[in-house]
Amino acid sequence: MLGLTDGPIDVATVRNAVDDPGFGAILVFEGVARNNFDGRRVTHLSYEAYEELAVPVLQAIAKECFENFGAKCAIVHRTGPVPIEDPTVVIAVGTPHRPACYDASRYALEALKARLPVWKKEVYDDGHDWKRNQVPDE
Amino acid sequence: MLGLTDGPIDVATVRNAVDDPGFGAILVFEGVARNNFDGRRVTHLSYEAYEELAVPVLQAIAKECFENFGAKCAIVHRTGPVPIEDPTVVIAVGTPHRPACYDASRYALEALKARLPVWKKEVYDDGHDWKRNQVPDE
Amino acid sequence: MLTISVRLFAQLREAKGEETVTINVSAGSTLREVYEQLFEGPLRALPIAFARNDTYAKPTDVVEDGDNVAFLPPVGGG
Amino acid sequence: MLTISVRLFAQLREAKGEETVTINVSAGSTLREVYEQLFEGPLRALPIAFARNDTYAKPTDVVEDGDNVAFLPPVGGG
Repeated sequence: MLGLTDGPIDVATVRNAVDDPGFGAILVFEGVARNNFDGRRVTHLSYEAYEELAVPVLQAIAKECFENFGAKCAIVHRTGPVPIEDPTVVIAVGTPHRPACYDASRYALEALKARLPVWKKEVYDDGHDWKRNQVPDE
Repeated sequence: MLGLTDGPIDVATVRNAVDDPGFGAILVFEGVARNNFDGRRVTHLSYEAYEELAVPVLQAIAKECFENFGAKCAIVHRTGPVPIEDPTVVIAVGTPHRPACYDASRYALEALKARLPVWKKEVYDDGHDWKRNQVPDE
Repeated sequence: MLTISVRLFAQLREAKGEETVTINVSAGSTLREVYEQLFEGPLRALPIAFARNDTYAKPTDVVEDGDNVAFLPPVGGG
Repeated sequence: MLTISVRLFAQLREAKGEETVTINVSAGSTLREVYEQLFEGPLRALPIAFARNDTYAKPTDVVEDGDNVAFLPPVGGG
């Protein structure tokens, strides 16, 4: 399960996509719409995506997670308006042992933040900003 | 939510216990009963706990997660028999930003493995073992 | 002259008020040159990534008539 | 002599076939001494943690009449 959705993400469905009787560890990361940024009240977020490129990028990240960490990986990113406290992205990772699970989850998250062609609009009472991810190697 | 349960863990309930409109990251770790160990088929696991001491240990770990990482933390560990693919423990962590979320989740997991008075019986077709956790500083 | 379709996202889309614009460019134009034909000022200074016909492309790639081009401002997923 | 109650877990419980045993020990016995009174061989060599009246205690703590003592083998949670 690797894709975008313009409605609420069903976290359990993403998690269940990585079920495997040989896995001892499952890690589900949710990016969540936060109600503030730098002391400014955020009313909601809104995402837009280049879907034709985003899906291959998610597939590439999942493949890297398998090759580097032996992990099964499912990722769903939401598009359109996202209310505060709703998940914006869900990354589920399963592995036989826990250290690889944390490594793979973090890898997928950082890769997604650096590479996924998705744009985030943070909406305030009096305007909005397009938020650019800080990429570690910049 | 910090405690033990002798039935299936409801993962969503543990996750929702750390909801907060100021959180941008939620991480849910599930330890899962795996169907094999060192090539040996595992039929199921069974845990027993010293509940009177386990609950204070979980409370201490949650307090440390808050003090060290600003994280809200919910932990439920299962006791009794656990079928393969069922969660044995669920650790939910919420933080404003993602790096602290991973750090707090991993901290809680390693602290639990080192300190929680819970014992794991791995049951095979032809016997069982009481499994001792490997603690990093041993 | 070539006619190409340009897909825009986020602040680029807002600046033009359209998700897709159709423009005429000189034969031999690179993606970067097309971008600079459309945007100036602070938007021109953004580190843009490029796609051509739904595949990532280099700024120096030359466009062809009928191409579907996309300009990707810095991403913000997660 | 003192009478104390001892709670056992995992392989210690299995070895005795009981979750709780009641035993008599000499006045002045430490938790570690009580443990060695009950277990020998490979079980005696385990790195055991001790509790007294549902609180962690040191191996050198002295038991009192009526104490509820617990022996905790290496843990395996997670």
